[in-house]
Amino acid sequence: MAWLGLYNYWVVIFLMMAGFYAVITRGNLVKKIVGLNLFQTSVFILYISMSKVQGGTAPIVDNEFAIYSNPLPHVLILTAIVVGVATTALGLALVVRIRESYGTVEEDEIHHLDKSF
Amino acid sequence: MEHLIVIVLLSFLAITAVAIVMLHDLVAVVMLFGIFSLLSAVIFLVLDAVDVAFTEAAVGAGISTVLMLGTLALTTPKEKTSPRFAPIPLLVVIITGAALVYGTLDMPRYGDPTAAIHQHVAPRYLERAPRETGIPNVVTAVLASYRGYDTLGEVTVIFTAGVGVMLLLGSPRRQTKRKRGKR
Amino acid sequence: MRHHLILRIVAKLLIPPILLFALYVQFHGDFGPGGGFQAGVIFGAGFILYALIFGVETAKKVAQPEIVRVMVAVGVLLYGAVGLVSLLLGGSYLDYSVLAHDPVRGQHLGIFIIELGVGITVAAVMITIFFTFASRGRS
Amino acid sequence: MTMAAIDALSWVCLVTGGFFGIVGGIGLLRFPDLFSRFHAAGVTDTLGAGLVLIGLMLQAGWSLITIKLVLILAFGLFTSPTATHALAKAALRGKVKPLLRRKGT
Amino acid sequence: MFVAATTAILVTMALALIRALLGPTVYDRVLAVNMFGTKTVLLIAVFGFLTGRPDFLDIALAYALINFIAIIAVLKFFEYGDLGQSRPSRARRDRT
Amino acid sequence: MISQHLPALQVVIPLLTAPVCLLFNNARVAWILSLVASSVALVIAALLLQQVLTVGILTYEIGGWAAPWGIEYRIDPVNAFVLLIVAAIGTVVMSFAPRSVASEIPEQQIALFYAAYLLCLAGLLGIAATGDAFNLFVFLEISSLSSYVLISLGRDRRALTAAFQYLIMGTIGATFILIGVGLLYMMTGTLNMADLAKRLPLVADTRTVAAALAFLTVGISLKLALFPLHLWLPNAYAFAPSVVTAFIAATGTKVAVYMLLRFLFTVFGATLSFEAVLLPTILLPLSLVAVFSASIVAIFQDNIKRMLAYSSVAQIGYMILGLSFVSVTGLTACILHLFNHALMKGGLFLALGCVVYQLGSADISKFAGLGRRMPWTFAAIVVGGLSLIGVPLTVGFISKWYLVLAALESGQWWVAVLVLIGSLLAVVYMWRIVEVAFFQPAPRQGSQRREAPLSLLLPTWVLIGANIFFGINTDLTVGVAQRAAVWLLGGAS
Repeated sequence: MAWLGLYNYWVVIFLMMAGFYAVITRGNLVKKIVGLNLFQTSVFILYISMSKVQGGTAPIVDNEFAIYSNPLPHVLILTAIVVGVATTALGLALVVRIRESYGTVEEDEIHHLDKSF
Repeated sequence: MEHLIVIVLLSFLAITAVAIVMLHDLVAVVMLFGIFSLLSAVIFLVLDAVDVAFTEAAVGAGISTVLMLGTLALTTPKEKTSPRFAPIPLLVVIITGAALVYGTLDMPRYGDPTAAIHQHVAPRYLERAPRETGIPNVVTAVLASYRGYDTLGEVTVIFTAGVGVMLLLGSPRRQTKRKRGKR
Repeated sequence: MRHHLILRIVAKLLIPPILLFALYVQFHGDFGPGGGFQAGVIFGAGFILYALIFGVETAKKVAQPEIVRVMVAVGVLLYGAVGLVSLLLGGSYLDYSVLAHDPVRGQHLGIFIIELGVGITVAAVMITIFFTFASRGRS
Repeated sequence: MTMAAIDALSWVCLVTGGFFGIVGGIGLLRFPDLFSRFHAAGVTDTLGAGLVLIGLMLQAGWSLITIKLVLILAFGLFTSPTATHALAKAALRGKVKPLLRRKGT
Repeated sequence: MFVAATTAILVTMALALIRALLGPTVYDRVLAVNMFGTKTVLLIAVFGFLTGRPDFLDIALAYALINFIAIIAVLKFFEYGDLGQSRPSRARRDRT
Repeated sequence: MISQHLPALQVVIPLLTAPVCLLFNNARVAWILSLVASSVALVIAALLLQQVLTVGILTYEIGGWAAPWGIEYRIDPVNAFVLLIVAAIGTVVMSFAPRSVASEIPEQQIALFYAAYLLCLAGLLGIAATGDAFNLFVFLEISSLSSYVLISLGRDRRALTAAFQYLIMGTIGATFILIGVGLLYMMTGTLNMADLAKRLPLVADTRTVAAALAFLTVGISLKLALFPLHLWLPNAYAFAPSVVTAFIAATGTKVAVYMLLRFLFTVFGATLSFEAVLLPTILLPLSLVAVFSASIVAIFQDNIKRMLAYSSVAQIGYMILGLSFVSVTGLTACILHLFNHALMKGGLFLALGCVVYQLGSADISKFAGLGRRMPWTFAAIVVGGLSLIGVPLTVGFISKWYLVLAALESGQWWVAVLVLIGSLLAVVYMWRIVEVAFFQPAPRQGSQRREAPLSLLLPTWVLIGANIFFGINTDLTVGVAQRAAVWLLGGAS
């Protein structure tokens, strides 16, 4: 049963790699940004998985409960989510600008345009 | 029960992720990303991270989706299908994944209360934060006070994003090759 | 969305509760889940809904870009200023304990103000980002 | 009414709510065209969600929680049909034709 | 009993997820996402009771609101091809 | 009273000046504010370095919470030196900025531009000052996000794609760093670097820590553009506005090298990471490949900014080479080169900024005969080039000297030979500029091209002059670098 304790992590790693794969193989810039988001969100799940304590509850202190999950990863991930949104917003703004000056958001077409330029 | 929910939700997530990578209709991809975000928020909730779930809910399902749609409206909603097989990136991904799986082997088991992470810094927060800051929500206390400087950084990041978007899209576009003039 | 009469009415009904709810999240974050960031996003989302239904130009009359732009800066400055004030009162940077006579009260006050700063900046940035995306016409 | 009766009633609500949810899900999956799927999703969505929320309200008793549940229910009752309605309208304008007859009949 | 409700909601979510994956039109996907959203709200509510911390309903409430906004954004995108204007743009019609 | 708060003010002043720039929304005011903020940062950095050298390490508990629970700023000889470099380059670049920026960026965006610059500066200073692994990530993102924006503002449309590519690579790098930090936190329960260093030996032989080391190294290598991961850098440098190129080329990768030093030596400790995972066997060959491949590619570039960008990749190779010897001399060489390279690349890119200001392009075909029309600018390029090659009496020589010494010390004389051959490649690509600019006749119609204005030349020559000054007067730089190296390897400073 020992491996069951790691099952969550493995699924999360699979998710991360799916996102990572989308980032580095897809030629569409919007898809890249989505992949990046996927990758980051999965890392967040990794962090939150490690904060869980068996039998614990949310770290809002109340007299009824004694065991709480670890609040620190939550704090870190709150910050990281914000960073993720900021990156997404900037990336998408760049995509819009690229589309305006190149007329396409496909990586290979952009390369082609730059070569012939 | 919690375990079961997490496992089911994780499987949903895996299916959604694969679909996101495979699909070429970008609108569908954005919709599925919305689902991905919803699911991860529920997982955060089940894993006791309520504040994170709240944020992911507000951000992932709301803002990200809207922004991505806004971008699609300004670009194109279809990805060009390029059915080339890319062995080197795949290899990179597999190596990275293998490194992570290798790294998990010595990890404390999921939910193990004796893990180092639950022994060192966090217990002090849980014990003393409500008294020291007068706030029962330990996450808020740590976020705003103990690690308040991180949060200043967080606000700055958002501010940077605002400045960046204003710089990139704020001014009217330079090339004026509009197809539909305002007549 | 001129022909979507139902949508317009429902949106009009929904927007005030959304904004109220954002304020609730802002000020209730000490006791339950939530805080400045979530409140800011929800507040911004209220305006985004308005802009979606009634058009961005109408929304810009409500949330004027110049004011929103000032708000973007004000939130960060508010946060930073709390730090500087605590520095002037003899604590280290962002040490809220010195803000009031009683350290716990000081902490409470400090957290309240900085959460407000976070909320203001986040809401303003969300509105700004949406407006800039939405008012850019297609090429 | 005794506590046991309220409890039983809430159970009934929860179970039937869940049942309607699943029925709606099956309808969403099995119905042949978009507009009938709207029907499946829209109707049972509101009913299923409403029943589950009422079941929870009965569990919670009179408290802030119930008020929040009522709010959620009210929002759901406003937004869900509106969204479905707007979606159907968009689909019609987007030239998705309702399936008026099955093939072969 | 909450367990039964949770299971039912999870099953419904699975069904909606399959519809979202299958399509075939984008409207089907939106419908599925909408349903998924409402079921998420329910799941959060029920889960709060399951673990004995029903004060997390704030999140469900936030979801109910945010989800609606996302759906409206999608609709506007379909009908207008743009998120900002208050009337349909021509450009949208030209594209296929 | 203020003096004890210097570590916090170092970062907070530029950070809070950015929103003030936005409030005023006036190009001139924004420039003055950024210049003042950068100079104040420079003064603070100088004071901090002086304090560190006299008193020893400084710690500052932000929010008044003690170290592993709150976030701590910890200034030791290494990061005091890095802070000084970043703030100094920032100040010089800002004094160069107004004319160059006005010629490259639309008027109504200039205030925002300065706000983004200040955020980038604050982010870089924050990375250098912090003693907390997660806080480092946050400030890394502040500096990265603002540099993506700054790069995208170049006039060429390729600036947009370059910025996008950088955004993707940079975010992957940052996410890798996040994973690494997460794994470390998981095994030790702390985020404070000093605390991590104390607790890591207990779990040193676990596979999780090895994975954390791998992810951190790869993530930071993406940020510092180590050889196979450098693809974002040439375009980003080539198409960014001149001021941005000078600033980011001189500071961005340096801070990334600092991060690598910090994690490898302070957090993991020299023994753990180097004996257990044998980083030298990976980093040393990679850095040599970086030196050679990038130098050779640089020779064939027609855009001079791009040529110098490839040269930067090569120079980063030298820094990592110094690092991978794991000796005091090697680390001294690494830290010295970090400082020296900031000076020479800062100076060179500013000189190119003068050229671009007059010509509107950095293409080598336009350089013909310019040596006589813009004598001061091209004299600056020549001196900077000599420094890049490593000619005696310039700073480049000093760091190459220590690098060769470190190679000989470790008994790898062939590495020393390779370093010298690498320098010859630098001669080749710098000679191309000299040849075109001085020995080709100027085209007839380009007679209106004149020397750049004094307000651009002066800052350029401040940095170029520093190349010579620190090349002759080596007491300060070598002294500090050696103390930093000893400190990193665990000795008392």
